[in-house]
Amino acid sequence: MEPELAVGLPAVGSVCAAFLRARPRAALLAAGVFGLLGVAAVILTSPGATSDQLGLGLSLSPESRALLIASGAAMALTVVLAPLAVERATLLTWGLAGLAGMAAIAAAGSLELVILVVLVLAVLQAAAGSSRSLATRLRGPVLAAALLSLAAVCARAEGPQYLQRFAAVALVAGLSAALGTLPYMHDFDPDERTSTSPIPWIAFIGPVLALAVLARARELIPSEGGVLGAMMIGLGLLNMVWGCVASWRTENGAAAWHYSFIADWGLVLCGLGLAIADGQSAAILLLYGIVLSRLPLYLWSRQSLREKRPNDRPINLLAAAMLAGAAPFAGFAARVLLLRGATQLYWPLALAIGLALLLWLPPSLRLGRSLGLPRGRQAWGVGIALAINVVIGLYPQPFLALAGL
Amino acid sequence: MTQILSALATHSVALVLYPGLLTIAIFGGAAEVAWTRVAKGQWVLPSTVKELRSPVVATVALFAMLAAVQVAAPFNPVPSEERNVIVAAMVLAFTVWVELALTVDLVPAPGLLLVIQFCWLLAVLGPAVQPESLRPQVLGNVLVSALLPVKVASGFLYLLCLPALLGLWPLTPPGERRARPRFDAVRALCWFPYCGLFATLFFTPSADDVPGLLRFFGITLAVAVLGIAAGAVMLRRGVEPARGLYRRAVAPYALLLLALVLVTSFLMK
Amino acid sequence: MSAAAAFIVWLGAALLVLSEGRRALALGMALITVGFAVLALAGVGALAASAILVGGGFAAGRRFRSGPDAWGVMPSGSTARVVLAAAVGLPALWISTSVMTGPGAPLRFAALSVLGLMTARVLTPSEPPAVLTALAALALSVAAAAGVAGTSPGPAVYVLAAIAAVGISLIPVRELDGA
Amino acid sequence: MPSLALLAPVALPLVAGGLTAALGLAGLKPGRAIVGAGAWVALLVLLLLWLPIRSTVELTLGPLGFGANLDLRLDGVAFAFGLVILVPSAILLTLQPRTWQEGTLAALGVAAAVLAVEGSGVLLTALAGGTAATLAVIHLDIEDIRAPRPPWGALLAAWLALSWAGGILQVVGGTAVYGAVPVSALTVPVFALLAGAALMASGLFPWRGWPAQLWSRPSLRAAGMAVATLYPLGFYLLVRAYEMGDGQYPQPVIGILLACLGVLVSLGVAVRAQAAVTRREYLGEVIPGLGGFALMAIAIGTPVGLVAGLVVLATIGVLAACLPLLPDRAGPPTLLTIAAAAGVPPGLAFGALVVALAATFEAGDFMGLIGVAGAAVWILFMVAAARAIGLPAGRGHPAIETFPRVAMALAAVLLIAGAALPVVVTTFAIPAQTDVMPRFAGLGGGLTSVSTIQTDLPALALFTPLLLLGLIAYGITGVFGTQRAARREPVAAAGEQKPAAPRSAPPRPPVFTIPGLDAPKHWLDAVRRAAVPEQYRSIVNPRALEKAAAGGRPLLWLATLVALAYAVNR
Repeated sequence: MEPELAVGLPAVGSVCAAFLRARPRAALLAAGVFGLLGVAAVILTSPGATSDQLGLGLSLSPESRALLIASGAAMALTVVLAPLAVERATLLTWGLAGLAGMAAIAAAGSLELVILVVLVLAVLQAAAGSSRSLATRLRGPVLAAALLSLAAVCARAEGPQYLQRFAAVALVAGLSAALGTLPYMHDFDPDERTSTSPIPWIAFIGPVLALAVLARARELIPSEGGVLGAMMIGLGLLNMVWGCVASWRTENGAAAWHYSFIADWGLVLCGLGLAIADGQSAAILLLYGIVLSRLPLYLWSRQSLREKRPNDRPINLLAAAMLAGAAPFAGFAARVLLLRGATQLYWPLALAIGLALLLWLPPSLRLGRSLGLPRGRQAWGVGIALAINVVIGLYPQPFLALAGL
Repeated sequence: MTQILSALATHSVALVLYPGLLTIAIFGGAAEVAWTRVAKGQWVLPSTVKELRSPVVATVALFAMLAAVQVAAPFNPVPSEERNVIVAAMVLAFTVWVELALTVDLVPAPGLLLVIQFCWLLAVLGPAVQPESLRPQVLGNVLVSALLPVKVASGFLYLLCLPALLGLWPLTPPGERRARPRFDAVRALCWFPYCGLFATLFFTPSADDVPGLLRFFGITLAVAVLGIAAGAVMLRRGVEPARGLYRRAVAPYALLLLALVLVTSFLMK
Repeated sequence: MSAAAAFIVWLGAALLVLSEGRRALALGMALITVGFAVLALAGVGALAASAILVGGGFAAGRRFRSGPDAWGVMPSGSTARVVLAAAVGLPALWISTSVMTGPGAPLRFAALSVLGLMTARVLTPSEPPAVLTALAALALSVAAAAGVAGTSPGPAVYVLAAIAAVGISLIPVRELDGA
Repeated sequence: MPSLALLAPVALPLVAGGLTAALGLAGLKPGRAIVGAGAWVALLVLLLLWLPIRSTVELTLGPLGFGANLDLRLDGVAFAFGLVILVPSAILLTLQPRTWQEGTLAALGVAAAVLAVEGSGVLLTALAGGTAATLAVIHLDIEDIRAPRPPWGALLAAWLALSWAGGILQVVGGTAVYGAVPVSALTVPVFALLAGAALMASGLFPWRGWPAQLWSRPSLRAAGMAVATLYPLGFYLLVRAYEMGDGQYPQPVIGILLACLGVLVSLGVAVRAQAAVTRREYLGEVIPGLGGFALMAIAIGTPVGLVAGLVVLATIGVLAACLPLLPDRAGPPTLLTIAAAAGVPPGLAFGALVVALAATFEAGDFMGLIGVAGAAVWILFMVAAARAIGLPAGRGHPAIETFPRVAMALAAVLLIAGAALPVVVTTFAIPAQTDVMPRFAGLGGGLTSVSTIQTDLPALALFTPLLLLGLIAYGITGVFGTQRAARREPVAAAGEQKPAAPRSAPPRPPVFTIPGLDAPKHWLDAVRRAAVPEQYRSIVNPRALEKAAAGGRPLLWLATLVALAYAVNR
């Protein structure tokens, strides 16, 4: 199957849902059908096969395909088990738009296509309206687009070697700006709706975007892999420490979740920066964790955060363990791989990462409590998210194989 | 099976008769009577059987039996390779504290007693560090000149600690309110193990014959007499000199011994 | 010809940075569109140039029809923006001509100028019409930047950039700004 | 039995936990029967797997995906530690009442702990051990979130450190499978990491670690399970390290250091125990104290030491079941338990500790001095035990979770088992020792005595008559009858002239106090109280820092971009 369908079907689903806003059931049905077809198209797409029907050379890498499937699953999980108060059709509209964008990013044959999709997604999200000003909402993605474009220019232009290094800097900075990690954190309003907040960038679109950008980076600046990796590791460590400490100490619960995503991205950046198989595998596992568990948990914690009713039930503690990357959750396996990868590269790095890993626990306990007492669908959702995470943690092999690792 | 039964019988005999309970009772009874004569100026014997029928006495008797069979007494039915100085040392250490289980008031100056016991333990086990053996008769047999200083110093420390461990010093428990001198059955049970262990560790083993038997018991008796004499001197000089002796002399001396053990081990390595 | 086109692009970008009114914004967008179309015609071909013209033209037209009816060029307190326009233009010129070597310096200058100036426009506090116009221009510059490579990127990127520019300019500017 | 049966000791508690959870979710009350049965059957399977053949059984199930294979191995070490984990777990799960959530978590914890010892490589052990730790912490928090529990961070750090050690072994030696790690791969730094993980996992520190703190909880259901499943795992790593090092640690000095640490752990315990205010406080120190001795014995590096250490661990295993079942009131169960734990002859602990101390002397190279220190600490430990008998009971835990007769029976077993020390050594410890120290000859002595290099401990021949004599002696003194009548400490009630300790005994002073012992606590408090002086708060303002980082200010972004560009072109 061609990647165009993987882009087109969710996009059509999203448009249908938007047009049928007045009839939520019909919207839900139409969007659901198209969404499922879209995910099926992703699943049936042969990874690595290039489609040139539109003259764009679209192709899905195995990693991107795996994360697209995970994102689809996460969306299905959050939509099906969304708290009743949330309008599922709206969630599906935005989710499918995001999924279409992600599929486009994943399939894009050039960095320019990725940048254009990012711009469009940013504008679409900004168009939804929010308490933040338009310029503020667009800052991060626009900077990302500009930096990635600059990177492309620097990488392609003839000139001294340091241009390539500048390209590497721009790529890493652009990626960071798109994700909203340090030092390019997006402005976060705790009271804002999730769909219009920076969360979709860091938790939903980000994983596929990062893989796509790095895949393009390997083609653009093959000689500067070391510089690229070093910067990513450096930023990764910075994000780990800052994300954990801020998530622990910040006053607002929703902001704590935002910082926790940043901390997880620190690990991912380290893994991707290692540029060896273990690092990649660790990053993929962590991205699975972000998409399939941390994001749904965040969504389900919103109500409890608003009502300010933290809880210490078993499920909260299990969620805390999952968020902290304790065994047997996926985070632990990822950490094992990360430590091993860092050891292969430079053992003091593994020591630094190992020490930073200990920072996860206090914020995770806080976040676990912030889930409140999930009931009904929400409780099932939390349970399923935890179960998925345990399965990935105990037996990551098939999930890594799906990503071609 | 026969071997097991035979071993059980042999060890039972050792525990109950020789050098176990019976020997302990005879030797200890005599020593205790002699001590009360010296210390209190009168002959004191157990007045009632009830005095002896105490769980503390029973426990100490069990421990004393176990310690006694570890000594290198001639004709000891327990084979030489089955004796262990750690068993003797630890079991004897237990005897001191059985009364603490009853009430702390019955143990005089427990902190100081503990320090003394540590010193005594060093005297018992220190000489075993370099020979790397725990068989009592092997330790007694050590005559290597390089190890002799440790052995002699340890023996001296053992003797210094003995009066305190046997309760021959003038320190009395805070809860002690008896005016009438009594026969201390617990102490009586400890005389032979302590004195016999000294004879085992610091003298060459006696042969399994009558002269050997006489030699062993002669040394053991001499140690008991020495202990009684030392206790008597302490009693005459009072509580504070005794306390001072152990605090200011014995403990630092034990530290010196420890250093000596270290240096000796290092030199002989 | 290319150099003039590049200069026109920079001029358009500078006008976008310096203006608040719809007329000036539309003119800036139009200048950028024309400049990039000329450069695309030289580098990639007519299809790419047409796509740029259509996309950019649509964006300029939309901007001309919505927003405050004024030029609003260099309102009070624009000194910093003037400095910015020059500060981005001069390094872009230096980099594209001196640091980077090989043919296509005008295209590099144009792309770098628009990237820098439009990003600055979005990052500094701005009204939604200006932001959306800057984004449309940015989309075009992203496609134009693809032409920096020695090999032609093909017209598809330009078509997509044009679609993006059209899509961005279709967003209604009302209700966009937050509370 | 097919090798697939190796899964059973892990799978059975897992299934039991799952079943309990399912019934609980369905609104039924599954009770303690299912999880108890799961643990007992797992224990039975373990025995059936090992005892008939007494040789290693392996099961290979392929890679898991993070460098570890799901390969199980039941050898002497796995059997020994499996018993140490499963016996107390089965007893506690069967007897103590639990909610279905607690039962589920406890059963899953048992499964994880057994998997940790059955795993054939470091990484699988790390995953399973980490899981057991996570479950134990959650179990403890569910029971009582305000009560003391192991610091989660320390446990996480321990298992992460082990994972890292496994990773290094794979990178350096190509494998982290215990039996296949090249000796050269187990370098001093790797071993240090592994040992650090072991010490943290079992809380083996001279200060008051989590195994002691757990006993001050109002309820001892989760505490017992946590100690039963987590505490042996650290020792397991230290034992397996011998296998990786071909029977020895990378450097002899490491063994010496660890042995010294073991003595220090016990010393710390003994010092605290002799100053305990309540009996509960003392009982909390029992397992850590024996743990210190076990560490000392295992670290000596000789077969005798290892065997002794394993037997001490077996004692710990039984005590882990005994202590939570013990009522707080004084009485024969308490007395017997304290006696068994303090190493009173002819108990199992006594025999094991004698062998352990003998091992230090026979190891040579100044190790005898460690033995002297160990003996001194044992005396102190015993003084504390004697004192503890007369202490006030302390905070009581619910009577419904206590089983005095079972506790007394377990303590009696420990006291009687001294005579069976050779049997324990032969069936339980020597197979483990020969697995990890194949180059060394096993201990002799058969089923009647324990032979070390220089001496024989005729446990059967010596301790059996002693036991009989003890029974006769206590029978004559009337201890048994008086105890039944008075329900208080036998020594206090048996006709001594001194008045017996009253039911709520008055506080006893510590045997000694060490000045400056509270200093670290004060320092920690001072550090906790430390705050930035008012006049400097504007400089160090975390909130402002957060605002600056999260504010999305373009100038800051530009500055970081320039900094990055400068950094890579420096």
